[in-house]
This record gives sequence, C-alpha cells and structure tokens, in this order.
Amino acid sequence: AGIKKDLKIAFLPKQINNPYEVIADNGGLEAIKEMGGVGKVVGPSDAGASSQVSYINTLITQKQNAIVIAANDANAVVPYLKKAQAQGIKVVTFDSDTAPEGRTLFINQADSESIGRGQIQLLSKLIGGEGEFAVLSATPNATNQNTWIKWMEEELKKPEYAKIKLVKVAYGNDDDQKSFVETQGLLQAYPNLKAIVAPTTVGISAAARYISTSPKKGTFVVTGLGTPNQMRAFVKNGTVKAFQLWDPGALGYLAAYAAANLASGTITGKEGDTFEAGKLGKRTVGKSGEVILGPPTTFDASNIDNFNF
Amino acid sequence: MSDQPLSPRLELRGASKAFGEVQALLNGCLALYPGEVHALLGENGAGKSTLVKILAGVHKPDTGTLVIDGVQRHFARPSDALEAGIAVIYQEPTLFADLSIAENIYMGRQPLDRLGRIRYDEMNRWTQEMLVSLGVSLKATQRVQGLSIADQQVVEIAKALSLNANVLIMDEPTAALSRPEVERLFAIAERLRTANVAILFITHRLEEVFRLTQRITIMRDGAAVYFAQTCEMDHDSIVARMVGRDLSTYYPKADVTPGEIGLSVRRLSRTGVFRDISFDVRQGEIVALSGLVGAGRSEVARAIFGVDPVDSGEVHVMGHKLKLGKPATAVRAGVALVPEDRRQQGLALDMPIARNTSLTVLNKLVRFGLISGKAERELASQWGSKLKLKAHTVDAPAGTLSGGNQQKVVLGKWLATHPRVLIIDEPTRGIDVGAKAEVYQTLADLVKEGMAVLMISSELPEVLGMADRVLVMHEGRITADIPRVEANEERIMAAALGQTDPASRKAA
Amino acid sequence: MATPPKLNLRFTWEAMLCVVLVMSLGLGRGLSAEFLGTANISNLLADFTEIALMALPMTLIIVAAEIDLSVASVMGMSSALMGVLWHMGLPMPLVVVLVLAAGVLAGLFNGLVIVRLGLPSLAITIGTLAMFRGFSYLLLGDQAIADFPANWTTFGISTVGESFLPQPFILVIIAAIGFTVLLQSTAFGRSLYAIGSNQTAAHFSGVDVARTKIKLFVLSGFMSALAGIIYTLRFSSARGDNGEGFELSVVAAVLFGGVSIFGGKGSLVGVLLSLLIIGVLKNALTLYDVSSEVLTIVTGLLLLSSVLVPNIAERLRAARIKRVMAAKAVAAR
Amino acid sequence: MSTTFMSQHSPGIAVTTQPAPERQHWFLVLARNRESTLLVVLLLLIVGTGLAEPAFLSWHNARDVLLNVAITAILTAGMTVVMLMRHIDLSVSSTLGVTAYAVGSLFMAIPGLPVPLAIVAGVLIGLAAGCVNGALVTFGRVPSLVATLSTLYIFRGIDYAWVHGGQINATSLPDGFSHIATGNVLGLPILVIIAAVVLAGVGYYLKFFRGGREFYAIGSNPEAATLAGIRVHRRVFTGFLLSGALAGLAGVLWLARFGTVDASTGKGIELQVVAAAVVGSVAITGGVGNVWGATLGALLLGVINISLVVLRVSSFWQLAIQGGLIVLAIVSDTLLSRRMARWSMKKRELG
Ligand SMILES: Nc1ncnc2c1ncn2[C@@H]1O[C@H](COP(=O)(O)OP(=O)(O)OP(=O)(O)O)[C@@H](O)[C@H]1O
Ligand SMILES: Nc1ncnc2c1ncn2[C@@H]1O[C@H](COP(=O)(O)OP(=O)(O)OP(=O)(O)O)[C@@H](O)[C@H]1O
Ligand SMILES: [Mg+2]
Ligand SMILES: [Mg+2]
Repeated sequence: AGIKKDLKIAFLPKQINNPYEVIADNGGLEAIKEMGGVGKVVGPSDAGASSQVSYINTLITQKQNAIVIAANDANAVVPYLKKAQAQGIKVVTFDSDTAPEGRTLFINQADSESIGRGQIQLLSKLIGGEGEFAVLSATPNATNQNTWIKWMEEELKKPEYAKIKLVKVAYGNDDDQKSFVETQGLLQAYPNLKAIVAPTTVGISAAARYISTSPKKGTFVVTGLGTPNQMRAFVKNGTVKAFQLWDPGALGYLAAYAAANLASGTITGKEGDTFEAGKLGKRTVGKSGEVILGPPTTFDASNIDNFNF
Repeated sequence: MSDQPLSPRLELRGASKAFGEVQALLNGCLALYPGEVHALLGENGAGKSTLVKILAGVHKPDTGTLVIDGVQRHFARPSDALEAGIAVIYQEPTLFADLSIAENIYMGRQPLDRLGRIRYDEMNRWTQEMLVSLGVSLKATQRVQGLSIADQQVVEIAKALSLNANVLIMDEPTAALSRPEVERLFAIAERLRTANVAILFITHRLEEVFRLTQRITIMRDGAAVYFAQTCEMDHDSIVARMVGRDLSTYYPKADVTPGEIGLSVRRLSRTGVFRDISFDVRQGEIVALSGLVGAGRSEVARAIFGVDPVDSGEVHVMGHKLKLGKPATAVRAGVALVPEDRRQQGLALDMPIARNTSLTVLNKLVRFGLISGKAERELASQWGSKLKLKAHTVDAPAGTLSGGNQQKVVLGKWLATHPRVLIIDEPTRGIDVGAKAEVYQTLADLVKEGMAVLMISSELPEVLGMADRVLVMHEGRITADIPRVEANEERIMAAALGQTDPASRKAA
Repeated sequence: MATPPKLNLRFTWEAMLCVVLVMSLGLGRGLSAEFLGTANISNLLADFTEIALMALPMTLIIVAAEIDLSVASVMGMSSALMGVLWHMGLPMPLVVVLVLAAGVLAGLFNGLVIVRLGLPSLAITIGTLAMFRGFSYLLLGDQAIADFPANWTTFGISTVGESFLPQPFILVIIAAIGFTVLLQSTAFGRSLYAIGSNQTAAHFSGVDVARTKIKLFVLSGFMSALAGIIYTLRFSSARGDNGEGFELSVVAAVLFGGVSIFGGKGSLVGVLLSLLIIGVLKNALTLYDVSSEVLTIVTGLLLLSSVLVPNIAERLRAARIKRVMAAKAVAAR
Repeated sequence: MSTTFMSQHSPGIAVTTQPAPERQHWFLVLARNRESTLLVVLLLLIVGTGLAEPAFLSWHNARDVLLNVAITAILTAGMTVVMLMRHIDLSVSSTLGVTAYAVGSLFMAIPGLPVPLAIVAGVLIGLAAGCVNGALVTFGRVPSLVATLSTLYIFRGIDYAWVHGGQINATSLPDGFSHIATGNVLGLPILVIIAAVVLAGVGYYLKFFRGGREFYAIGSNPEAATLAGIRVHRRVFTGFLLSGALAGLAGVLWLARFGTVDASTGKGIELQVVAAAVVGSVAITGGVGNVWGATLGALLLGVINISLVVLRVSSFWQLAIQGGLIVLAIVSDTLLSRRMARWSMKKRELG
C-alpha cells in the first residue's frame, strides 16, 4: 500500500516567523505537494511553552490526518498531542522533540549525541586542542540546545580534551542584540577566551558579526550551527573558519514523508519500520521512534558556495 | 464717572453657549469701557466664567457678536484674544507647577534671539523687575511648585501685566486672598485703571464691588439682566437683583450656651508649618480660625483630621484622645472636615452626586456586606433637599454643578456622618450670596443641635458675623484669642500681621 | 429635585460589547461548522483561563488609577517556584499554599513600594516585571520540571463531567463572581472608584487610600500566583519563561472591557465580556486558519475601538444636542 | 494615572517662598541636580567594574558600550519628549522593527541606494508611524497608553504579516552602510557621533526653543497650556512625530549595527526605553526631565548590562539584578528629593 492521496498534514513550527523554521516548513510543504496532500503551516508568533497548544486543539477540531510539530516545550504539549492521537491523528515531531508518549516519530536532524560531540571535535580542531571557550546558546529553556550542551560536556570529559575548558554558558535568547552584547561581555570577562561555540543560528551570526569588527578577528574562533547564507560573508572575510548544520529544508521534507506514511498506515512507527522518503530515499525508524536525517555538514570556505539556504 | 468715552473698548452682544444640554449662557451682553473697573455679578452658575472664557477665546460662542475697538472679531483660540490685547486671570489657577515663574509668565511669548533661541537672561530680568514692582520677594527662576495660593495669584497677575493688555479680566481673583493681598491687588487695579485699561472684575464679595468698581453688570441664569453705575446701587438692591428675592437675616447667629468641650487641641506642632497650637471648641460654639493666607490654618485642620502628619501634640474629641494620622479614625471619633479646595479635596467630580455623598458613610449603607444603591440615592436626596441643592438628578456627575452647589454636596456628605465636631475650611469660598446665606443658616442650625464648629475663614465679615470666638494665626502660631464681643476688624488684622494682641494671652 | 432616573438610551460600552459578542459567535459559526462543538468551546474557554484570572484584579487596579505590569512575571515566578518546591519533595497541597503565599509577598512588595513611597506604579512595575522574571530564572535556571502528580495535572486538562466546562475554568467563574460583587457592590469597590476619580478627595473622605491600594496589589499577586499554578498544571510544565508577555494581553483585555486607563470608570461585566469576545474571535479566526500575525493586528484594532467608538458616538451625540440647543437659543432671543 | 498623584498634598514641597540661602550644603546641591547623582552612580559603577576586571576600562570596551547604548539613547530621547507631555509611546519597538526591515528590503531592491537616502527613508517610515499615533491621541482622543499599546500590536502584526519568516543578512547590505557602525571619525564610531548629534539637537531644542518649552508646559498643566495660547493638539502631534522619526532613525542604525533583522527585531525594548527614561529622572507624570538625564539613564542601564556579563555574574542573575536596580533607582531618586525638601524646611524653621 502506498501513500494515500489528499492527506491533510499540518506543520506546527516553534514560532511562525523563525527563519530557520520557515526553511524547514517549506521543505515539508514541498514534500506534501509531491504526495498530492493538503499541507499548511500554522503556529504562534512567540515561543512560549503554551502558545502551541491552542493550535494543536484547533488542528484536532479541524480533523487533520497528521500533525508535524517542533515543540517549544517537551512536556507542555504532550497531553494535547495525546488527545490528538486518541482521535486518530498521527503526530510527528521534528527539530525539537517532546516526551516520547506525545508522538509516534521524532525526525532528528542528526542524533543529539553526535551533534554535541561533533561540535567539540570541530572546536578542538579549530583551536588546536587547547584553550578556554564559551557557549552562546539560545534561551535557557531551549530543549535542543540544552541537550547538545549536555553532550558537549560529556565529550569534554575525554582525556584528549583535557586542555579545553568550557568557562561559561551564556544565553542570547535567540535575540540578535542580546546575543551581540553577550558576545561582547564574554570577551571582556574572559580575556583568555579563544573561542565561542554558538549552537543556534541567531547566536552564531551575532557572535561572528561582533568578532568581524573587533581586533581579534582572524585569531578568535567562532563556530557552532548556522545557515550558509547567513555565514557566507564571515567565512569569506576570515572571521569564521568552519561551522556546521544540516539542511533544514530536508528535515521538513523527511518529516512530511514520515507523517504521510504513518497516516496512510504503511508504517506504524515501531523500530525497524522502513519507508520511502522521496528524494531522500529509504529511511529506517530507529530506537524509540527516531528517524535520523543524517550527519550535519561542515561548511568552510571550500564548500560554502555549493549551498543556498 | 460721567465723562465716559463714547465707544466701548469691548462689546459682547447676544452671546449664548450650551454645554451639552446645559444652557450656560443665553443672551449674554457686556460693554467694557477704557478706564473703568466693571463688576460682573451673579449667582453661582449664572454664566460669568463662561462669558469670560468666550472673551478669552477659550470657548466659541454658539451665537452672538464680539466687537473690539469697533471691529467685529472671532476668536478661534486663546492666543487670538491675547493678540487682541485681552489678558485674563482665570478662576482656577493656570500655572505650570514644574516650570519657573519667569517661564510661566512668558510661556509662548519668550524673548528670542536672532536664531530663535530663548533669551533666558532677558526673560528672567524682566520677570524679576516685575516681581519687585509688585512688592513680593519671589525669585524669577524659582519653580512655581510649592508657592502659596497668594503667591500663585501674584504670578497670575504678573502674567497678565506682562501682556501690557488694554483689557484685563479677573475672574474671582480675591476668592483665595486675605486682606493685605486684596489691598495690593486693588492698588494695582487702580493704577491700571488710571492708565486707561478696561478691567472686568468678578467677585462674590459685595464690599469689594463698592470699593473698586464704577459700573455693574448682573447676570442671572445665563443672561445679563441688569446694568448700573455702582454709585447708584446698595448692598440690598444688588442682592435682590442677583438672587431675585430679599435676604433678610444674613448672619443668623444662634444664641446657644456652649456645652462641654467637643474638640481640644494641645501643643500641636509640625516642623516648618505650625507650632504649639492649643485651643478648645465647645459644643454649640463656633470658633473661627482667622489669619492671612499661608498662616497655616488649613494645615492645622488637616493635621487634626489626620490627613497631614504632625510631629508632636495631642487632640481630644469629646474627652477621648484621638489617634492622629488617619482620616478614617477621625471620622469614627465624630470629626468631619469640609476642606478648602472642594474640587481637589472635596469631590470626585466625575462621580455622581449620590456616590459622592455616600462616600463618607459607605459602611453604614452596607447590608450583608453589599451596598444598596437605593439607600444611597435616598441619602443623597434627603441631604440635597435639606441643603436646598439645585441639581437635575443625584445621578449627575458632581462636576456639572455650579460652585455653590458643589459646596453643598461636600457639606452634605460630611453632615451625613452626623459629626460631633465640624471643621469647615473656607465654607463660602467662591459661592454666591444666596448660597452663603443658606450655608450660614445651616451652620446656625447645627450649632443649635450641639455641634462644635471650627470655622476657618479669610472673610472678616463672616468671621465677625458667625463666630463666638476668634483665634488668629500668624506664621504657624496662634497670636490672639478674641471673644465675640471684643472682636473687630482692627484687632484681628493686627494679630494676623503678627502683632501680639494686648488683651488676649495665648489660648488655653 | 431627584426625579426618578429617566429611561436612558445613551450608548453604553457594555451593551455594545454584548452585541459584538453575539456577532463574533455568529462569525465563528459561519466560518467553521465545528466552532460550536463541545470540544471546541471547551478549548476556547480553557485558553484564556490565566489571562482572566489576572484580568480580574487588574480591573480593580486600573479602576483605582494604578497599573500592575508585573503580573505575568509573578505568574512565571510562581510556576518556577512550584517546580522547585515539588522537586524538594514537598506534598502538593503545601506547595500550592507556599506558592500562593509567595504571590502575596510579591504583590505586597509592589504595593509597599508604590504606596508607601508614593511612586508611579507604571514605572515601578516595569522594574518588578524584570525583577520577578529574573527570580524565576534564578529558581529554575534552564530546567523545566514536568513530573507533577498525575491527579493534579488531570485537573488541569479535564472537564467537569461530560460537559464543555474545563475544570480550571470553575475557578475563573468563582473568581469572576467574587470580584464583580467586590467591585460593584461593596464599600471596598466603591472606594476604588473614588480613589480612581480623585485620590485626594477619597483620602479626605476617610478612605484609607494607602491600605486599599496595598490590598489591591496583594490581591493581584495572589491571583497571578493562582494563574501560575493553573498554568503549570494545565501544561504540566514549570519553566522560568512561563507566561512571558501576558501582561500586555491582560491590560488589553481590561481596557477593551471599557475600563478607563485614567481610573474611576469601567465595570467588571465589561471586562468579562471583553475576555469572551477576544477568546471567541481568536478561536474562530484560528479555526479559519487566519495566521497569528493577523490576530495580533485584530487585538490592536479591538483595543483602539474600545476608545474610538465611544468617542465617536459621544461626538455625534454632542453635535446633535448642539444643533438643538443652538436652535433653542436663537428662538429665545 | 493622570492627575491625582500623592504629590498634591505630599509634605515638603510646600514652603519655599523665602529666597534660597546663598551657600548650600554639598549634599543639597548634589541631590537637587538629579542628573549629577546619576552621573556619580554611573562613575562608581564603571570604576567598580574596572577595579574588578581591568579589561573593562579599555577603549575598545568603551566603544562597544557606546555603540550599544547609542540606539537605546535615541529611542529614550524620543520617549522623553513624549513623556514630558504626560504621554507615553509604547509602539517605538514595533516602529523600529518595521523600519529596520523596510530599509533592509530597500537595499535588497536597490543595491546602489545611497546611505543618506536610506536614513531619510527610515525616518520617513518612522514619521508615518508617529503620524498614526499622533492622530489617534489628538483627533481620536485616545489616551496615549491605549493608542500606542494598540499600535504596538498593529505595527508588529503588519511587520509579521509582511516579513513572515524572512530575514535580512549583513551580506545583503552595502559596505558603505555597515560602515556607519564600524567606521570611526576621530576615534569615535560614526553611529555614536550620529546619536550624539541627534541627542544634543533634541536636548538643545527642548531647552532653548519655544516649541521645546511647550512640551514641558503641556505635561505640567494641559489646560493651562491651552489658556496660554499653546496649540496643544498640534504640539502633541509634533511630539509623537518626533518620537516616531527617532524610532525610525533608530531602526536604520539598528540595521547598520546588527546587520541581521527579521520580524521580531527590537521586540520588547519599549519597556527598556521607558525604564531608561524613568531611571534618568524623566517623570512619568509629565513636565519634568531632560534628554541629558534620559541619556544617562540609558547609559546606566547599558553599563549595568555589560558589567554583569563582565563580572561573570550568572546569566540567571542578570534580569533580577536589572529589575532590582530599576526599582532602586526610582526609589532612591524620590527619597533623595524628599530628604532634600525636608532639609530645606528645617533650615527655614531654624533660620
Ligand atoms: N465645561 C463645561 N461643561 C459643562 N457644563 C459647564 C461647563 N462650564 C460651565 N458649565 C455650566 O454652565 C453654567 C455656568 O457656569 P459658569 O462657570 O459660567 O458659572 P459662574 O457664573 O462662573 O459661577 P461661579 O460663580 O460658581 O463661578 C453652570 O451651570 C455650569 O455647571
Ligand atoms: N495648593 C498648594 N500648593 C502648594 N503649597 C500650598 C498649597 N496650599 C498651601 N500651601 C502651602 O502651605 C502653607 C500654608 O497653607 P495655607 O495657605 O493653606 O494656609 P491657610 O492659613 O490655611 O491659608 P488659607 O487662607 O489659604 O486657608 C503656605 O505657606 C503654602 O506654602
Ligand atoms: Mg465662575
Ligand atoms: Mg487654607
């Protein structure tokens, strides 16, 4: 049995105006169009824990076939997603997961562990294996970032990173100005700081912009997760050597296919299920309902011009 | 006064103005000649201020024509009137508390240099000269915030004078002033009159009319009803034309033997305001607290009532010590304060009359914790009819009443608490003769019922007419305690100016 | 004098709101067939539970010509505190009591600073808006606490029996009745209007202005804490940033309800209607897939209309009376 | 919240009819001039932070602080003008957001756009927003808090609906434009110089021109202002226009400084701006304050922000400390002026 036609699939991003989420949603909508379904994107304009709930309720009332959600809060939405599931609506999370009972599948950009560890590995390479660094995160409550930071700390425990020290986790609240000021403060407060890792697209570009105008440009390391379009100028002018990200569009695309397959009954979401995800090919459901998009790409001067998102 | 020039400087004909459904002015007429002081008289709400505001360009009249120096004019805004040479001192002070005296006087007309910048030095110098010529020790750069009412009035006068206007309109300028300030004002007015300025003067104190003015216009219910030379009129004939009836007993002093001590004040002091205030008021007695504006009388009243803090001293009401500092405690002990500024302190102008009246007795109107709107309205109508309140309905906002009627609402709201001690601050400020007579009658009745009354007043006739005893304050101290029979204007004024009264030692 | 109050056909904002409410319900039904379904009505009501709980005391505060912008931060702080206390192993009932007490303390702090020092509440509560939010981050940092006991969180999300009434909404109903009686027909409520329209006169009339205002801020702190508890239970999630930005929604709902920002005017009936209208419109438009962006604009327009419409109506009335009076004046001459 | 604040019968302000004595206690002089108090606090903060972390006193850091504060200070100046009139403008953050994005889009559409023209465009957009606010407050007689709270929502909503998930990156902006934030003249960043000129201009206008004084008059006593012949409506309208224009300018500068803007740019800064003005002794009740004080207020908050980071205070403490300091600033300002009034009262009593 293939994917049903005319499936109603709704994307519910963290925040409807977040540029990163918009790329992901557009990838999802593209996939739904390929499958001949009816897709739409709804969502709040603020990232509060509860603001997605009324949209979930609305989607239930509208009798959608599947909801694809990037959760603002791992727990706040769960009771309502359960309600949706009880009414036969399939729930897929992407980008940011909920507690497992809230969804059937989680489409992970790359597994959190390898993102976190990967960031440290990249950092170590960039600073030559020793020195102080700080993390510039999004909000204190951002689930993804907190998980990744946890894995970074895990990775740092390995003996080969003994000379690398995480001195501070600062929060830019995914606000450009705040991230900018935080970067500035970090440099003042830690004169020996050699690098900033910003695992958020807003943070990394703010940090890069601050460094690009400071005397430390070229010697100071800025890395983390960012989109190529945002970072291109900084890579070209030498502020940033390398950073990582996956293709958010592909993430949304994969999530849409996973949702459609669930809603069509071709998979149930148990470990080992496989499904066709259009141009991404065949994918397998992993442990506890996770589907991994793939390892993140590392962008640097040599390859950045091949990407446009 | 027979050599009146033929053409008036300013003439208003057939002016009418309605505020919503209130016809404030209907066929208002006025002719003002150079070199005269012209009295505009009438009961509260007769439309005097409305007429003034039309002359000042504040209100646009619904009908009527305004002719100035023979040319018909339309004022769209106050600046038009200023340009036409009309200066106005309004009934309510119109000062900028946060700005300096100089800026208050020259706002919108500051002297400028070639680049359009304000020349502060020049502005301050001019102002200082003017203040000196008015004989006050104020500084041009001083902020208006904190000036006494009399000094504020001086600033208003300076503002009007600085305009070099040929028409000066003064709407009840003396209401908040005591004798010396009034004299000063009159001297200025006289000087301007001889300089051929036309002056319009509004007051409710008829003795001032005879002192200062040459001609009179009397208004009633929004219309000008009578014109005359002042010298042709006397007190009673003016009153009769204003009120439309005769007022026989003006000061109905009741003959009551004083009873027990109702209010007793001992060594009350507050730093910088008043010191060592001690006196008694017996039941059935009216004690007047007299003195100049700024002597600190109101402050004493407010301290007793618990509105203002005190530094030391005691107050006893009906023999019980009163805990100072909270009006609610004073009310429960049987004290009522009718404050001097009814608009600021007496009424919530946006609220209905009924709700204003009930505010002091809310706890008594409560049934099972809930307020009964019916009881509230009944209370208001009951006190309204007792005090002959002229109001359309008790549901109308208090702000829509004329001054005298507002005063009655304040009086009513306090009498409703059935107080043992009534402190009444400037009971007749800004109210017309008819209303005054009613207030005096009410006071007389209350005293007969055994109320102890402390009356603060700047009007000497009222003090002499109503009080059993006169206390005089000067710069925060009591300087005289004069019994009714010995009281006269000279002794009170002397004590108010700080001379030690020969006969009376300090009270109590 | 004192003629019986004549039949008053003047425009009242509450009557207007009733009409708007009926229209919005009609609109909702027209836009979506599911609108009047039990589940949807239930969601609609649940959605503004916290806003309503905070709007009630806010109405009283604004009537008294003050404002409390820190409500949402107190709510967030309560949520965070609830999480911390629960993690410390305290029993739930005790947690609830302690959280409410903390809300009262926060309100008391606002009240004391504003009243005892005579400072403008707008400025002070902007400060405490940041301060209390800061406290909630101090309490919880980057954690989110979600493991509240199931019987409590069930209360947050279930309805009364089979009906459409969400259980937490019962609290809103009870509080709404309580506050309406308090404001509209007790001595306390009366004194609020007096304070709002002339604080000095109220003080001179023996109203204990200082104490009354402190009570208001304490009440506001209490209700915000209650809102924080309900919020935490509804979403079984205690986080430092819970309720961020709610203060403006609360103020907007109160003002749209016809309460004058200058104090002294307005009624709780109006505010309750306003809450319902905003809830219904939001729900109906969301069901119709109108984006949240447009909803923001609608909120702004509603708020504006609450002042503009009465102003225009009043001006039209004044113009009509003016014509009549002018004609009378001419006739009288 | 308008006319009936405690101050009407608050003790203290009553008696100052005597000319002030010639020589005054240093404390009185300091306390009377609220700005100087603020300056002292600011210096203490800077020196204190510098002692703990010498790097803080570097020229580079001073430059950064000035750059950060410049934009807020411009907004605060606009807010000062409005607050002087006893009004408030909460919509500045939304105006700033819309302007920043609009000017960015303009650069995308016309890559060769001259920089001055971009600034003019930004100011014009700000003026349009100010025009809406001014019209609502004057012609519509909507209280400014309500009017600008509404337009805060409406402008932001329009921004959201238009921008959606779009974003403008520094890459799309011409170098000449970014130069505003990065380039120096006489060692000072151009952006800071622009801000300083604007602030000085507004401050000078408020002090030395009739129009400026009228803002004070209106806030001090609106009715008296009418009676003094001031065209109150026109002036209030102008005030909102000015506030809008400054918010527009701030939007352009924001774009130059941060390079990245999206739909939520500047969200929430209106409260920071009001806080800065209030800390800078601009009375929310109108009639009192000036641009110098407001700028000091903005500087103080800006320096606090960065000090906390530099002093390695946990991120979780920052907001709490900031809020506490705002409350403390208002409270100490008031207590100080009261103490001063009581002091002069005592003097009168004794002398
Ligand atoms: N702005 C206004 N709105 C509504 N009614 C008004 C307004 N101004 C005046 N009135 C009403 O118009 C009438 C005339 O008022 P006006 O102030 O002219 O009286 P007045 O003669 O000056 O009285 P007083 O001696 O008390 O000052 C009164 O009934 C008053 O209530
Ligand atoms: N409205 C006011 N604003 C500022 N200060 C005031 C005000 N009223 C009174 N004062 C101050 O209080 C002092 C004494 O008050 P006030 O003038 O009321 O005394 P009083 O003897 O009661 O006079 P009055 O005849 O006005 O009742 C004055 O010197 C003045 O400085
Ligand atoms: Mg009058
Ligand atoms: Mg007095």
